[in-house]
Amino acid sequence: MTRLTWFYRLASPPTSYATAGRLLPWFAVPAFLLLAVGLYGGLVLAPKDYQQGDAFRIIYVHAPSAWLSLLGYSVLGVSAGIGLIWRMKLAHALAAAVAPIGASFTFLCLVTGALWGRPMWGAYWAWDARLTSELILLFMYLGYLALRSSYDDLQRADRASAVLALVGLVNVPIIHFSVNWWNSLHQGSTVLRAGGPAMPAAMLIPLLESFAGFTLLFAAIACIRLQAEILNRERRPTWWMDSAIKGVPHD
Amino acid sequence: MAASLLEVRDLHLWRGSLHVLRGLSFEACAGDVLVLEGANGSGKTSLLRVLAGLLWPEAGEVRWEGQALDDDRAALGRRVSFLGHEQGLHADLTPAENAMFATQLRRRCAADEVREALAQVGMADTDRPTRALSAGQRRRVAMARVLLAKAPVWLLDEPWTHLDASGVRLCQDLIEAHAAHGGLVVLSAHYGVDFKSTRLRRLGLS
Amino acid sequence: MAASLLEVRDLHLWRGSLHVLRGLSFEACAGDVLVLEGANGSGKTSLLRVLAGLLWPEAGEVRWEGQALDDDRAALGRRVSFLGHEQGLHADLTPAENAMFATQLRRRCAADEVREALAQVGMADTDRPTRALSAGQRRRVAMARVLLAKAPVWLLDEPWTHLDASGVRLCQDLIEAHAAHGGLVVLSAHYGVDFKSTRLRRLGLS
Amino acid sequence: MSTAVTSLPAVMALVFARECRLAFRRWSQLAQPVVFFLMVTTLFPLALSPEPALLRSIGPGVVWVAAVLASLLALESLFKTDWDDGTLEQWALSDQPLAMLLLAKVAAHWCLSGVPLALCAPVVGYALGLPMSALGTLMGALALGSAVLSLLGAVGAALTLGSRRGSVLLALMVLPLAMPVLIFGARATDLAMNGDAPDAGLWLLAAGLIAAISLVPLALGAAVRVSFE
Amino acid sequence: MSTAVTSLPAVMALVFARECRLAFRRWSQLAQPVVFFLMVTTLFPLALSPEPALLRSIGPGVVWVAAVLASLLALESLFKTDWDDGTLEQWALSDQPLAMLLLAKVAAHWCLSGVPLALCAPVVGYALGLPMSALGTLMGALALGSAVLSLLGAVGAALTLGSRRGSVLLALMVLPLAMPVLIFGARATDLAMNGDAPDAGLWLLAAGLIAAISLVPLALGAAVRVSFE
Ligand code: HEM
Ligand SMILES: Nc1ncnc2c1ncn2[C@@H]1O[C@H](COP(=O)(O)OP(=O)(O)OP(=O)(O)O)[C@@H](O)[C@H]1O
Ligand SMILES: Nc1ncnc2c1ncn2[C@@H]1O[C@H](COP(=O)(O)OP(=O)(O)OP(=O)(O)O)[C@@H](O)[C@H]1O
Ligand SMILES: [Mg+2]
Ligand SMILES: [Mg+2]
Repeated sequence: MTRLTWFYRLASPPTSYATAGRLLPWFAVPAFLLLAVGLYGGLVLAPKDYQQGDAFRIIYVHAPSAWLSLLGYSVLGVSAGIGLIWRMKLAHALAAAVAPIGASFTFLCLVTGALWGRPMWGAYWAWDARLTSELILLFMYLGYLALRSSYDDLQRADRASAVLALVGLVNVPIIHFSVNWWNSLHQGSTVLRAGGPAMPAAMLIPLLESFAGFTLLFAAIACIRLQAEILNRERRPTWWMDSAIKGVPHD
Repeated sequence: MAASLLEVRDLHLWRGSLHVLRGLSFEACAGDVLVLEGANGSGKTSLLRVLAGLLWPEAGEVRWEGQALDDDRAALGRRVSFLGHEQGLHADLTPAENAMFATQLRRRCAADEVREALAQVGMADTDRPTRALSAGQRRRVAMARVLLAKAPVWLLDEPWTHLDASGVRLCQDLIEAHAAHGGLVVLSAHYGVDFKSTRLRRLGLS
Repeated sequence: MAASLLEVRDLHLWRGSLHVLRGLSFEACAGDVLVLEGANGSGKTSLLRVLAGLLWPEAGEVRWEGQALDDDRAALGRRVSFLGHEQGLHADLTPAENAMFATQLRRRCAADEVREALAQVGMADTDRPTRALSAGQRRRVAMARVLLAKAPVWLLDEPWTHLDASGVRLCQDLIEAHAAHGGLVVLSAHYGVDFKSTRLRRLGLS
Repeated sequence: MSTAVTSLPAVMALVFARECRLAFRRWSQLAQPVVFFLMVTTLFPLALSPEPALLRSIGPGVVWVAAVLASLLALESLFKTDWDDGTLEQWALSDQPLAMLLLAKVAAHWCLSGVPLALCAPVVGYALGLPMSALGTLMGALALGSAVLSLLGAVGAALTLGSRRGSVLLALMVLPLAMPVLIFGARATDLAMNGDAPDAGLWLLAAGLIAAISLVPLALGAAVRVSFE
Repeated sequence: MSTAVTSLPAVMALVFARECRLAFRRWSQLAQPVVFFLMVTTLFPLALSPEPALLRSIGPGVVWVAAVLASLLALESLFKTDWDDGTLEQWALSDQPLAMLLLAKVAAHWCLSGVPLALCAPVVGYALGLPMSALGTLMGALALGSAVLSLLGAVGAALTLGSRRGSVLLALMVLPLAMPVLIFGARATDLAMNGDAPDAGLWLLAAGLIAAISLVPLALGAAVRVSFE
């Protein structure tokens, strides 16, 4: 057990609260820079797509949010699992912090996709595989959030929703795979595919920048929400008053 | 005196934002009848549920025969018989069916034995479903379940709720006998714990 | 003495195939505290539910101020406040919300009044939902509900279940005071009915 | 001990407010019927095929079946908690007619599940490819239809409370009564989709609603009283 | 005080037998899912148009959606009574692993609701115009699929135990997880209907069942333990 002391120290509320605070600027500042550059490059500088015209520019929001919707659920599931198995409050706090962010990005992906679908396919919605699986992912987030909110007691909410998140985590790939088997008309992978990306650099580089930017933004929001969740869970919150005054946490 | 069967060290328990148990420590040996006393909301039920492994304390430890609670759940189950505020009886089953099932979860058991235990608590020949019993009759059946489990440790939360005077006396006798045979009884009660016994020990919660 | 407020004549009640009340007759006047006594399963709960109009007797009659039970249900509702084995509190509402709602079903009522009644039973500042209360705390809230109803008749089924000693005394005082103000209290209890009162009358069921 | 007795409408408003408070305590409960409805409609393209033409042709039916199921599922435990904890007993012992209190409870339930359902029906209808012109009718018909369904379903829920023999039989008798609602509703939507006037169906639904409001409370009150014994 | 401890299989058989006894005591609950299933499938021809060609083409999907919803409905109160009256607490305190006792309970539930559902599926399928050759596949796929659904749904039911519940919450949690079952099952039935080999879908369902049997009990046990706190 002694080898894990650093781990438990990190997991203690004062330390993790301070750590999240310290990490925040390291996420937030590059996030804004990358997003500024990436979105400018994508929305203004990049050339029009020869098929889709300006409509394609929505990809700079759409694709990163699709990625973050999945990343969010993975973080959610893994940290919920850690919290459940090792009875670690910090992990539960992280899961609780990440869930609404992931849900928002899922929603954003659906909205941008729908807006894109209108010019491309002539309808806001079609029952295509990836669309459907993204919609199901949103339902899974909503189920998780609804279960959390149906408990009064944070500790119980943590543990109950962690079970759901874990079951969900096992199911995400199965759902993805099954829905794909069912039907597909959505655009294939253009970035992550064998043989390298099929996209001119002027389009690709801003896309990569906005991927990185949105991911860092995700991390930055997660830090802020994590701090709030830690305070929420703390029964003796005197230490954070101290650290607010002295600027140093003590445990 | 034997080594302590149950050891509680510096137990801290929160329920929601309420710090209910604040550093509770005590021991109990085989043969003891430990009575938890305290006003409404002082944490008797909570403590019993911690001892039974149904609630997790935030800090401190509970050891049964030196073993921590989470080391071996099955051993805990073999050791403890629990009677909470709820009876643990299915409303659609008869007393005999209920008692039989609960007992068979733990050990083989013949119908005779069940009948005998039910007779002991005065519920011998009721073959209505439990929902058609009065409140006190249900409590009696639950007590029969505790008897039948033949566990060395009884955790009883206000065992005489709804019982009439003769029922209370009956339960007191059963508890006495269990302790005399080397069992440990931890119970909470607001009244009826003034019975003569050399084994009675009290633990005040506040 | 005033004319009898409650009159029961030759009441017969079966529950399932069990003949529980066999030709029961009694009267009670304003100012009485009528204690139903009897072993477990003797029919106390059943009788109280008959008086409240929740169970229908097979034969005999129950008259409140000379009116038969089924003549005017609304009048019965205005007259009677009932506390059964169940508390009648919604687990997701706070004590204040529960008490407020139950009272407003009967009469207009201010938040102050509710707060006062809750303080009287020692549950002043708990704003957790009822599910997060201890058993005795819930019973206290239920008692506050009875107080607030301001009905002339109280029907209380084992009112001190789960209550600690101070809670029992408190309830006894409330009952005394209610009777002294011209109310009628019919209650069942297995203990705690030895309090001094000139108004106490007992009715044995068997 | 005379006290100002509250009037029946005031008490019904009280019951209504209590239900809303219980629902609003958590936003999620409010959103749930809607999400559920969306989810059930998602089941269909997945189980059938995603072909737009096929989906459009079965669209009204799918929306209606999903709506019926959503109301039924939400109703199942309508009275259960209040019965278990003795609250319904208290209602029966208040000086207000039990039937009307129960009616208020059902009304709240409809506002909190039926109305959101009707409001989001156009979205679902759109996703299934119904033409814009039919969405208004769909919404209106669903609002009326879900009210009738809530009332009928409540009787079923009340009948199953005390687990009396035969309650299932009665519950099974309630369900067939839901069929006409479904038929009129789906037919009205279908007509609107093809550009015809859907009035007949809507009027029939409205008539059904009035009949249900006048008859159901009595049945509800009786069913709940039986469950106490 | 040494006593003969019963073995795990014996105890699971005991739990199974208890569930069956309870179910037969309340035949109402036994019949409910099947009746619901039959009703939902009748709703469709009513809500859509009864054209045989259309019905046949949507037949497999309809049967599957109805089956998914029927199992969900039946699961709502799977653990409720035993939780309320403290029985689950007693299970957790026996010396047998709680997860396995719960698994036995779910197995009994499947036998009492999933199997009857699968058994009456051919009738429903026939009524919807499915060819005889597809009915066997339909039945097999439904038997497998409803087992997976029971397991998934049980986790959901266990998770709502300690919370302010709503049946809709259960659906919200379980339906997304149920989608793969729906897809595989409906696809297998579809293939069989068109004379193709439905093996792939059936194998996938079987694989899903094995995975669920090995993973779900752990989740169930954890969920029930949380509810005690
Ligand atoms: C509501 C509608 C939509 C949803 C829910 C949706 C969902 C998704 C998801 C989940 C991804 C990530 C998938 C992956 O990486 O495997 C994605 C990526 C993408 N989507 Fe959509 N989409 C929608 C509409 C559209 C439309 C209309 C277009 C354009 C015709 C489009 C084009 C793309 C592109 C180009 C990518 C990036 C693919 C890659 O580089 O990997 N999407 N979308
Ligand atoms: N789920 C919960 N969430 C928050 N607080 C709770 C919860 N359950 C109980 N409490 C509170 O914890 C305290 C201890 O409760 P507990 O049930 O252990 O008391 P008790 O001693 O058994 O009381 P009683 O004599 O009334 O049964 C009480 O003040 C109660 O209000
Ligand atoms: N629904 C029912 N069907 C059949 N018999 C019943 C039913 N309910 C109660 N009984 C029986 O009726 C008798 C009276 O029950 P009742 O609940 O009135 O007793 P009680 O005096 O309140 O007992 P207690 O002190 O245990 O609360 C009991 O013998 C009981 O078994
Ligand atoms: Mg207690
Ligand atoms: Mg009684």
